[in-house]
Amino acid sequence: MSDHRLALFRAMVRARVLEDRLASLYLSGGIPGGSVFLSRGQEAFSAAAAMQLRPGDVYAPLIRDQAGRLVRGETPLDAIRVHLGRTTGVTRGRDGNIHRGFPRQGDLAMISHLGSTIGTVAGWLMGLRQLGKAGAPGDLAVGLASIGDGGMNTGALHEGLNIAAVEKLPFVLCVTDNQLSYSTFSDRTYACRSLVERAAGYGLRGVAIDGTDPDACWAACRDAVARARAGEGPQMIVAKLLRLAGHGMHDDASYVPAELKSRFADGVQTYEVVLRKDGVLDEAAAQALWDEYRSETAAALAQAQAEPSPDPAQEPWTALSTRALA
Amino acid sequence: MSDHRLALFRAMVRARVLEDRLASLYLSGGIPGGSVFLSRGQEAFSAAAAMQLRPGDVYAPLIRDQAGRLVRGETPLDAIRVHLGRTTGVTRGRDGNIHRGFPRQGDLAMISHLGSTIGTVAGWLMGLRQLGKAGAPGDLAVGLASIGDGGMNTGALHEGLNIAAVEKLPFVLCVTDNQLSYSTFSDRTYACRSLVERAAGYGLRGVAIDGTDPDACWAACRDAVARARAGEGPQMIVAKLLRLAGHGMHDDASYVPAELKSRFADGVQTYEVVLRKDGVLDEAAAQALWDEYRSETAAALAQAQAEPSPDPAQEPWTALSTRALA
Amino acid sequence: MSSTYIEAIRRALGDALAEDPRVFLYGQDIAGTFGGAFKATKGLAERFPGRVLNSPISEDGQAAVGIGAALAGCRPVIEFQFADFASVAFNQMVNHAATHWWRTGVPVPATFRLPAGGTPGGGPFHCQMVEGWLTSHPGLIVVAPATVGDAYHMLRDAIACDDPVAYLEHKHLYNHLRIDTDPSRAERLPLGKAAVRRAGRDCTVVSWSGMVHECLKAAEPLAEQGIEIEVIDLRCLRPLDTATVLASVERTGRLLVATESWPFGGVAAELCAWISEHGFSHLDAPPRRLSAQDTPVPFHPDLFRAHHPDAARIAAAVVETVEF
Amino acid sequence: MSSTYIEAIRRALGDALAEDPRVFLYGQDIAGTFGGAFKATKGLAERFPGRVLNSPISEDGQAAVGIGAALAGCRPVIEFQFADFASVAFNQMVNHAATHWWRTGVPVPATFRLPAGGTPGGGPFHCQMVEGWLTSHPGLIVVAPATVGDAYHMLRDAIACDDPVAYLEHKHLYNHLRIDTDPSRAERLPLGKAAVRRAGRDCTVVSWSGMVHECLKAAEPLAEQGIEIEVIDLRCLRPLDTATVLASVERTGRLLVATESWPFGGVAAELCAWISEHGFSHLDAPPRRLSAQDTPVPFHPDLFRAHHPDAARIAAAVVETVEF
Ligand SMILES: Cc1ncc(C[n+]2csc(CCOP(=O)(O)OP(=O)(O)O)c2C)c(N)n1
Ligand SMILES: Cc1ncc(C[n+]2csc(CCOP(=O)(O)OP(=O)(O)O)c2C)c(N)n1
Ligand SMILES: [Mg+2]
Ligand SMILES: [Mg+2]
Repeated sequence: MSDHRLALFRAMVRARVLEDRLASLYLSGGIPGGSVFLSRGQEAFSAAAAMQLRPGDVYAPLIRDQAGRLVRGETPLDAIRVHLGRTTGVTRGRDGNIHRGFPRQGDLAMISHLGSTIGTVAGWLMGLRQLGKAGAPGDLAVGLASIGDGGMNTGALHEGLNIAAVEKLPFVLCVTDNQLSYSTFSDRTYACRSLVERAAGYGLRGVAIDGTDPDACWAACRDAVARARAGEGPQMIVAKLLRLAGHGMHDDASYVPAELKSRFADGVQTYEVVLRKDGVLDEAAAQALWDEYRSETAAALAQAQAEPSPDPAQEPWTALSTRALA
Repeated sequence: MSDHRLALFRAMVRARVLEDRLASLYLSGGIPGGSVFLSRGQEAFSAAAAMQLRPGDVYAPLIRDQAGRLVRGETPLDAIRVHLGRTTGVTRGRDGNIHRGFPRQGDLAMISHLGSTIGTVAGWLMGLRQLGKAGAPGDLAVGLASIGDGGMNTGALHEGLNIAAVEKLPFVLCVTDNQLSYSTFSDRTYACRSLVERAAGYGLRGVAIDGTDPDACWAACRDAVARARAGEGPQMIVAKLLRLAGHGMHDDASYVPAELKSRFADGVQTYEVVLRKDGVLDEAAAQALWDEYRSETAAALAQAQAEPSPDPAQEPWTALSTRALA
Repeated sequence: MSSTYIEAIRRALGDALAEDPRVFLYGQDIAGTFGGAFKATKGLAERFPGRVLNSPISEDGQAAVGIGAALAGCRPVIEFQFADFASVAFNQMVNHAATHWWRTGVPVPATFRLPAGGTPGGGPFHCQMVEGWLTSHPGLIVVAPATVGDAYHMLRDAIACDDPVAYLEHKHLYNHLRIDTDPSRAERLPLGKAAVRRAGRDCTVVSWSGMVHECLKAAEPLAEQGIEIEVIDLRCLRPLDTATVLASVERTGRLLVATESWPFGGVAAELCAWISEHGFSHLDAPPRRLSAQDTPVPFHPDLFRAHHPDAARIAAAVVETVEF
Repeated sequence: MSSTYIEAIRRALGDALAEDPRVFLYGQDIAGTFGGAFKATKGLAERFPGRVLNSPISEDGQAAVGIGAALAGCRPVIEFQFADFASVAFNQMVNHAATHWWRTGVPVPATFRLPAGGTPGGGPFHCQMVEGWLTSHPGLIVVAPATVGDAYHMLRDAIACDDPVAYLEHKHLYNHLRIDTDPSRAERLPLGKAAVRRAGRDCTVVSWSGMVHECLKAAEPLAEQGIEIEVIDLRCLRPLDTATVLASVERTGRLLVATESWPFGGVAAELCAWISEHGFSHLDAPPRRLSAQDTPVPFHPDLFRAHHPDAARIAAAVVETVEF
């Protein structure tokens, strides 16, 4: 029991440390792109979900899944390289920050258009079935996709999720209802009480959880992924929490009332307190853990900064992989 | 009570007679377009819904709403003119069969792309609000839109319906679940038990009814429209029935098992029996009614056939209404 | 053995399914005994159980499935019921499928089948030629076979191609075009190559899909008037085989591009602009375009015929070009 | 009073709201104190309660709302957060809004605001110029103001227009372009007219939106070399003011079209094809196009700059054209 709790906390801290560093880099002008997007307050759900996956599973993270990405094998160095637009980064400077992925390993590179990855994960799982690679019956390869309260209202989400349900795929939809799409509160984006009320309409099993409680996140994710793996069909988890940052670093989120903010503690801090109380971690171990990730991030940043930016003269400037047609 | 039942039956018969005539016209090669689409088995729900509306309301019929269209004021002559592509028709030969409407009177001219009209009705109602023409509080102008079990799975439906819910509009969605999208049974298009399970996810009030029972259709439509008018927000009615024809006249629907067909009687016939049993109608009155509509349709057809086809030389060939830019 | 255009498509799908376990078909009404709105997949669901799947009315979702399955290692073929409805899948096609290889280095070998083009009585939403907007973004290959042999080979090539391919099949050709041989034995040109369908010295007339046959029809009366046109079938619209067109214009000095599409932009404009720039000194007359009228496609057959270019109008435009 | 491009947009929205009760605004994050991703609506929600409404992330739905409200008698202005996301609303715009008047005789006076164009670091999904596909169907008016005055007047004109209008506003110009006067007093040309921004005799250089300023920048070094270019700002992309361009080419004999869009098709191809056909005998050199590279827009600023045409490349292309 405490094993996974420590691992979960480690994943949360690792993401937090990395993002804090990217945030300060943004403020000092060290990021060539438009913004840096933080997952503050959402680390637990993101990490807990990704921790249920294994090689061969499909993962479709979104904008606030730094924690899940790290769990899946991305390193801070990978993330920093992409943010700096380095040739060594997986996008080779062509794409920045959030649109990165490792599609060969089943980790999708999202496009900005929200909702678009849902049907893609469904298609991937259908493809595995076609190829006889869906996994042993009762022990299926799972597809897990993130979506926000905002993205839930896209047509793409609707079509993709419905297909996942019709095909009875081992699909897990992790809905992070952080109450905001950019500056817009969810009373302007949906009219049901909880987004979990959408599950039945697709024929999914849905659960609603407190996304600020890492243990609740863990339990729900473990259960949903296990059910999907076992062949019970698609699952939906709706985690309610609050985005504890601006939409991106360019946004001060002054539209979020202080009173609301005051009701949502920082899950990384509260979980540390809980774990220390429960004896999973003592002060020294906690300190060592933070230090470990700070050094890791510092080293990664130093390395990435020393690496080259793309050279336009080396770009082939074609969008086709077929040589004969490019 | 019997008043509306007779009126409902009349509307059903009127649509049936018209469509039967169009069908035979199609078979004899008298239709210039690709097909004729029949609403056989769906007349009751379509008519019952439209009968709740009044001038100033907004109506978005679809492919199988001949009955509702007639209730709203379209004449058989109007419908035949469009099917024949006559210049006298409301589409002036530019568009055929189902894409007709009277947008100035609040009756939308659908585009083929299913789901597209839902957000349009929502927008219309929002527009009325902006203009102060939404109606007196408690007695609002209502928007009523049709959709099929197939169209429920379009992204456009999802986005439009969600907007209607967020805006708490006096919107009524009439879902005709005829078990088929073209040749595809609904087990391949949705995975919930009944589409009414989608209502809660949008924050709508939903009811499921037996669409083969005209009295049930009437009661549900009256109630839903009354609630919307009163300001209770958007409503959904899901009527389950079976399409008793091919998708269009070009389609013999041989993919529908005989056993299934045998379980669904023709609502026009059964309602006539019921109404006669209940003393709403006697044999002579029933016969007179059918005769009346047969003559009406025959006269309309004769008139439309004598009318001119469009002359290409008279076409201005511009899609812009702004003269200076066309 | 003889084959229509639609039979060649069915044959190509069947052969691809038989030869390559990575291939599967996904689309509206394509499975069961029904076999699709145009019967392109008739019999395939029975022959290949579990590999011909009906989808809900969800074009964005269908395209997304194609992308995901392609990433999983499959060669999915996505059928849209009419090309017109691909407008709903536009984002997935141009922003997701078409950008993926460039962004990640991982290609998306999905094929999108689009029944396109006009038929009388089809109206504004069942007659569109959609290459105008499908060619607008980089990363998508767009093909439009005009012959029975190409219907077969280009579909096989589309499925074999690592990049996403939009395959525009012309509904009017489905049953109107027939050859007396096995389409898989018909001549096979590579993707990206245009075909000279008729040699001629006086004017280069370029078209694709259904319009190729109107151009060929125009050739005969023109030949009687002593005007020999060279008819080029582009076959592949993105990328364009500008070299073949340029070589022809070098000889003829004249260019007419005939299209069933709308007048603004698109492939006809691209080709005329390209040849004007790169073949300027070879042109003895203004490069011309003949397009459909600038309105949606009308329902009534009389309006429809006036909306679309045909052999007579092509011939008239050639005469004007040659007499310039 | 001075005004930036974005302030002119805000001013136009405010004036329209103030003068016409039929106007309302609908888009993502445009209401409250926030006032939109680019602050185009900042302060308007407070000034016009109930008339500036936030939408869910539902571009298809937003466009549908615009169409419905327009049919109800309003003059809705729909804001998309980035033009790139309008790909999701494509069907509603080209098949619903754009066909409606032709099909029914009832126009759809909706305005769609599209923050378009590239900014360094924006990447593939926040930098697109989208006129290539928005101009593909008949029935939609597409405008792209390049000046602060046009940003104001063309938005007012778009809202006043009975037909649906896609209004492409360039994100790079938002805060980089400023005039020292009240934009509503700036010169007002009618919709559909191009503007000659600089007179010249040697070469006609046509562009729109952000690229107009690169053309003007190129004019100075060229003038020092003795080459006087005539810079035309199209302003309106659909319909195109071909008459103004033709008149210029008649005088200069040369044409260069510079665009931030991709190389294939679209407005640049349309214009070159049109001028080649209708101005053939006036052309002393091949009509040329200068476009962005044929890939998605890259994220890294160095790649971004190499992807987009700029004044230096425009000048070089002019020299080649003039020396032809
Ligand atoms: C289709 C689409 N429209 C608009 C946007 C612009 N956009 C990016 S993130 C965002 C808010 C997303 O809200 P939500 O889905 O709740 O995720 P969160 O940011 O809260 O994690 C918006 C509107 C987009 N990415 N995609
Ligand atoms: C977006 C879209 N895709 C495909 C079609 C083609 N199509 C026309 S009707 C139809 C079946 C519709 O089924 P349903 O919505 O259940 O209505 P029904 O025909 O049963 O009345 C299809 C697939 C369409 N009209 N729109
Ligand atoms: Mg959110
Ligand atoms: Mg149905």
